Amino acid sequence: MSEAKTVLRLENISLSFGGVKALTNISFDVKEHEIRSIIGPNGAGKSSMLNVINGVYHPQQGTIYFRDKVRQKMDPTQAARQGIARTFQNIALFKGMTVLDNIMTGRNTKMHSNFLMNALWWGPARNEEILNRRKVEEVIDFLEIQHIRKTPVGKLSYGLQKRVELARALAAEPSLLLLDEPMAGMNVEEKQDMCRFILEVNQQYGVTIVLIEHDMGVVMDISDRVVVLDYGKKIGDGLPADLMKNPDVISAYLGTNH
Amino acid sequence: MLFFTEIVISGIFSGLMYALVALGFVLIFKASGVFNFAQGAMIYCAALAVVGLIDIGLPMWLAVIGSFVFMVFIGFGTQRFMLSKLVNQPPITLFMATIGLSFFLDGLGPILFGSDVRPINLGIVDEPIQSIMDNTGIGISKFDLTASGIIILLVIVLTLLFQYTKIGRALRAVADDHQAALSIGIPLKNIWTIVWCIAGFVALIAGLLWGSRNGVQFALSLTALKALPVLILGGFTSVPGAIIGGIIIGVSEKLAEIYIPPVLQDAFGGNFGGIESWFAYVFALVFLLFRPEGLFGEKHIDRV
Amino acid sequence: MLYREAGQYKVSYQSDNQIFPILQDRIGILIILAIAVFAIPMFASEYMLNAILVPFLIFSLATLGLNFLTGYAGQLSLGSAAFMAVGAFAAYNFQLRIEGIPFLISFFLGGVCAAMVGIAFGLPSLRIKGFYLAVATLAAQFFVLWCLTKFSWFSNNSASGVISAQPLFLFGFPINTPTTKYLLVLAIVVFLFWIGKNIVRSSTGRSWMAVRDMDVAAEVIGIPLMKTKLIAFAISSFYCGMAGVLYAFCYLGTVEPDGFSLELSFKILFMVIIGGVGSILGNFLGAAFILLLPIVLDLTLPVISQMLNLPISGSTVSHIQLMVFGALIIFFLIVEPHGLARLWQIGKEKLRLWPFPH
Amino acid sequence: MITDFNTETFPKMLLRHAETIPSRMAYREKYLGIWQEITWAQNLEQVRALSCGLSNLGFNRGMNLAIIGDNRPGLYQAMLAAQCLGGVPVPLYQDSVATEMVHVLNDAAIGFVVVEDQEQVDKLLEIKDQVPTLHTIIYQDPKGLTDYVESFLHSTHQIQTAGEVFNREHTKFFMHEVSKSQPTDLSIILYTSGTTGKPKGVSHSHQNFMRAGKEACIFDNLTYKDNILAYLPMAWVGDHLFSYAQAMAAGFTVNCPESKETVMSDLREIGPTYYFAPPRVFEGLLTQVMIRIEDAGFIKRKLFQAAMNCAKKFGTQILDGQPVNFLNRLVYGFYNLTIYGPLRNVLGISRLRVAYTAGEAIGPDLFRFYRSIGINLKQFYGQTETCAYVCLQPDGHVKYDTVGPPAPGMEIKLADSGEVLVRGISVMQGYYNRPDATAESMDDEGYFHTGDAGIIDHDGHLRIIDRAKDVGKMANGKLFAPKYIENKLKFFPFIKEAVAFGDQRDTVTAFINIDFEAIANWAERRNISFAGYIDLASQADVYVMIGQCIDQVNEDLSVDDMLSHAQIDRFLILNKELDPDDDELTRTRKVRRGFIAEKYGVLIDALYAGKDEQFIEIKVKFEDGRDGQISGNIKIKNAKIVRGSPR
Repeated sequence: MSEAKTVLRLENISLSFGGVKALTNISFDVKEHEIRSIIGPNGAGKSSMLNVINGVYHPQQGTIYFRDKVRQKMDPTQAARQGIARTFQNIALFKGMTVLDNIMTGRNTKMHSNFLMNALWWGPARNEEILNRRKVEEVIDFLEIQHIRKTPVGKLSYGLQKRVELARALAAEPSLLLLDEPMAGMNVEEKQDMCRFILEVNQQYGVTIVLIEHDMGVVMDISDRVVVLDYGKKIGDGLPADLMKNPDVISAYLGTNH
Repeated sequence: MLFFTEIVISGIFSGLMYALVALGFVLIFKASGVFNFAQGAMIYCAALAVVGLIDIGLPMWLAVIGSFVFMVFIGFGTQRFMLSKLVNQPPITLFMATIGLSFFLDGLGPILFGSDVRPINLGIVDEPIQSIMDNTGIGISKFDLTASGIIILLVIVLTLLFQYTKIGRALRAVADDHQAALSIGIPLKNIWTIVWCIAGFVALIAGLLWGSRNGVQFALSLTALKALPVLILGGFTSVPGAIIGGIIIGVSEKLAEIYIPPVLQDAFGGNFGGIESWFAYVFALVFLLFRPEGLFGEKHIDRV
Repeated sequence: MLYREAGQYKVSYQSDNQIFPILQDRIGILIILAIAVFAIPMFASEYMLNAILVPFLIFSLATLGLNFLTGYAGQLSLGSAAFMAVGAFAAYNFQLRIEGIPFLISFFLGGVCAAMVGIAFGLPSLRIKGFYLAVATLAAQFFVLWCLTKFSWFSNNSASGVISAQPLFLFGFPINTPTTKYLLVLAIVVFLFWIGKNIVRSSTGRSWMAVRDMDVAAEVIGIPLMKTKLIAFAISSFYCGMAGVLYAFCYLGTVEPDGFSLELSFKILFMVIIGGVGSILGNFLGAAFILLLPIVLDLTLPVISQMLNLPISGSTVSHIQLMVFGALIIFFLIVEPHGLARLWQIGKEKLRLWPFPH
Repeated sequence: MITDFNTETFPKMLLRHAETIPSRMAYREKYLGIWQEITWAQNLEQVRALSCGLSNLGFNRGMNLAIIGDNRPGLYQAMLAAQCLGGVPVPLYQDSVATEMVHVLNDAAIGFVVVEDQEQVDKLLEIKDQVPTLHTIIYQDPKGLTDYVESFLHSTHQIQTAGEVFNREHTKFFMHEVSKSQPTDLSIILYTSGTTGKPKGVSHSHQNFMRAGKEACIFDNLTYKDNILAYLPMAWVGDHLFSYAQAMAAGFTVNCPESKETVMSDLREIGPTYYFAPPRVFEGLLTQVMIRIEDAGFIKRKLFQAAMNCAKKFGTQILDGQPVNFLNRLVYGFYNLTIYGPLRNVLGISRLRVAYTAGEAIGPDLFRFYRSIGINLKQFYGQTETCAYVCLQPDGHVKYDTVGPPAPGMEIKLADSGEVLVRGISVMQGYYNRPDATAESMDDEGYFHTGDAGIIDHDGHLRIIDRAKDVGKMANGKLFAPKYIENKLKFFPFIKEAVAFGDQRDTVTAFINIDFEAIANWAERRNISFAGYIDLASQADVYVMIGQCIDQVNEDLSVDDMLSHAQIDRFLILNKELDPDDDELTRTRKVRRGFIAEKYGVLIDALYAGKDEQFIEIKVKFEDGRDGQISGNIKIKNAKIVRGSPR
């Protein structure tokens, strides 16, 4: 890990909504190819953290270095174009569309033909469509969801929807992947699959992953390093094994129902 | 200068009229989150009901009561047959439903009470008040003054109602958070029905005033749309906002009507009257670009 | 039951992406087109062509325009008629002021002008949503009409802005009979629907739907909201504009700004709702429904009133129309928010799975 | 015609197709959402590259090549490649667990293995040290394998690219190797799951399968225009005959589904013209149809029933070209338009010209159903040792209770014990490395002893009643054919498996396995509530209903003079599904009677001791491989014995 170079560095980030503090100067870094987990009780500011990273929220204080460049105020779209993809805590699929179309939207950053070409289904536009369809099909094959390809996402089970959301994120071929509780509300089998996929994404495609997850077992198994948040403050950071010993962490998190 | 003041004053008066309409929107939106496009149609219906009942020989006061009853019916009907079937639909759907409702009412009113244009006589003459005229030289119509008086009175009554009665508290609770309201056992449906009735009452007042000003006609239904820009300024949820927004719109509109056409005339020649038809909307539109949340509304962050 | 899909396998993404992937559908559409192109001109009466088919096609086009914006991109607009007006007047002026310009070009330019006005009024959509936006579009509705009425330049100084469309010649061949006009409209509408379908099945269309279904998520996966919405407004207004052009040149011949009233905008909105938001086919169904309903009422109401022997005046009939429209909208929003198109779709699914129910 | 096949081998067949029908499709595989096609010409190139690559790695004449995975063109090509080099492909069941593979791999002295994907690779790595000969693993799908470091792992892609280079350097090599192949060479070793003991390798020569394939194609005049869906285990003789031998013989297209979940929809997309499925598949399909129709509206249901009645009356006659009066033909035509046609279409079998079923006996009602809605469903008889090619039902002469007359090039006779003996083109060379076993099953006249007991009826059709060794004698010395009874039971949609006992006893008893799906549905419609399989299996109502089925069977038996004495006296319903993972069934779902008799001894004793309840504890293996236990009381009920008058 140590010699791997840093992809993302956050320095004393503070974020508040109309006076309510969500995050108080939090600093940590994410290294190339690692699985970096963020844990903490509900309302610890985990999701806000992700929202800061991909520019949905703009912290009042602190600086974000992405690939060694200080990141100015940016919106999610730019983040996406820089190779940051994510999934959401409560599924954010496009309910009105099929699985295939949902995943296709993930390719959007890769598609450049303008609407005029699209309108005439012109050579370049059509070829682009086909090219990206193929890419998407590879993702579908990778996540083993061929059988629901043309199903409207609304009709799918919760577990499958989560998987489709991951597919949509992967379709963008991200270099940094933010996963917000990808296994929440899944049964054992689904969790096993999801773990397998996350690990493969990380190992096969060398995607750096920032993971929020409640299932401590999973976190300890698959993550390289873990950040622990509590009430918007960082109370621990390090290797999973070490954190198990950290008293603050135990009291704040492991001690509680999890 | 004098001329200017007069315009401003008349602007304020007409603004208050808009505000009155806007009030109806606000009430319903606050309580049920429904953007009631049909408010204008309700005004039209209310006014029609009054004149219609007078036509069949009822005295004014009875006609008004009758009209109110009619509005209550509409309120119940809307709740029973429309809104209760559209719970948990996206607001835009409800909005479109109310457009449907406005068409329905625009049709229903005339069928029941006749469609030909008729005046309402409130017994207040529309002439300047001499005393003021003499002292300041500014003409202020008795009618306008009384009308505004009524409006302000209405606002005060409503405010008190909201503040100090059980229903009022319930209403505010609902406005803040539906789920919470439900959980503490406030029967949403009834609340909403009540609100619709109150809105109906406001519409009735508006109908009377507008009607006696320019006679009861379909145009009412459209003129009422002016309340929309007012709402955008004042925000959908604030009663004072409605008043102030109304006044702003009213005044600016009048001023525009007076001062812009000549300019255009010099530029292009021809007649450029009738600016009121759009000024309010464009004004609101431009305003939106700078303050989407309105004068008093607060910014909200959508969580992900 | 009519569908026989076994053995229709796809060996390429093209064939999987085509507009009508099912053979039987392709056949069906060809038959319909054949009827529209050959049978109708031969057998349809002048009234049929002038008063029903032409407006039907034109309104389908306008409805598609609004559907892009409301059904696909999720932005409600109450100003469709204004954009139609822009198209009509623009085309009129191009014909008027540019010597010997082919009318197809001025038609197209008319649409483009509408698109530009659309973009202008679409700008607020970047900051506001839902009925705020709806109100904003009212501004377009009123402002545009006012301009067209008051700036007499637009109507070539005619009283109250009335314009009468110039005669059309295609390669010197006059387009003045109902049949030729119908065929012209048909050609343009079919072409534009083909284009429209391509747009909604391409990345553009997917971005629209993404923004409609969940704009935050859309942004996060890299869909630029501003660009997407503005394109939606542009294309939507272009289609309304084109509809306006045809409305003026191939349907009424003489139009005035007030002809494109708020009423008309609502009519189109109703066509979208009843036809089916977010559907291509729905635009035809909606247009047909809203156009035929008044005719049906006009025919039936007097008969009914006779039977119940209570006399009803013409005005009452029109008022009853209003009520029926209103009631229908509410009915559809409650019972089938996706309109006639969804009903058709369900029926089709049943046919494909026959004899199984699902 | 037939004679010139003698010179044929599969590699030569490949060359011929690549030459005569180069642009026809050899394979079609649904991958990445569309059907990727491989023409015969391409097929030749790819196979050539593969075999060159293989020989590069040192695979050559006389070696065996193990093949493990779902039906994929690549794996079929691997078979061909091996044969082109004079090697012998050995397909294994892809769903068997690693330990089950050890024996086969060692028995066939496997050095090279071609597998589909990571799943199979992992299995092999797990057992590699138990298989000393194994030194090279070649995988098709690199997914998930990129960070595997083992030096003996190669991807098909690497091999083929290497092969192309090799081929460019040694242009003659491939053709030379192919020309060496002789019809008498071994072409394949198929391991029989075997109801008892370890699997035996059945080795066939090129001409065995080649001729069987050719004859079968001629028999149903199949041409290169036909299509088949390959979805059954490649290690199973049926698939090897249909999807390999026949496909090679006629040159028709083999279509490979996208994944296990999509087989049904892929079937529908392709709409094959030639189809094989074991009875249980047809059964499952029918059950589905009935369940789905249940949910249909009243009118549609009535229409459907009417259509089914009409089909029952005339469908089969019309199919067999027997005279049916015009009016009835008209009615049938109408239903064909409104019900049968759409139904066939929705099931994806509308383009079928011929469909076959075999393996275990198929229920007459089931069989009739498909034939009556216009599907030319037929039965054949055969086993691994005979390339699954012994008897075929000819068009127009289909009897429900027989498997038809001997197929072209085959002859059968019955031993005194009633065992069926087979001789002809498809009989195997012998069991691999097992001269003893071979000697046991082949006599010096060249007859293969099938181990099935059968009867040949007056127009020469063979009727199988049971496994010969299972045909026992009851205490009174009369014939006892358990399988025959079991099948009669299994013909009821509610009964999934059945095991009958009675050998050396004076009465017949039976274990019943309910069909959960069907009975659950039946229960719901009578709103009988139940907690799960075990609960449902013990429900009184279920017992009553199963009881009626059994009485029905006794009814049938009573009229059969050979078997009327062997009616079911008592029965019980097992509280657990018989399962291959618990060795109660073979991988092809044949009942392992002996094993079961042992495992459930207490129950059998209880049956004969006349108890009406018995407690039992059973070990089970759960899907995730863990062991567990099921225990509970099992009710025992009596059935009606019919003293019918034997005709």
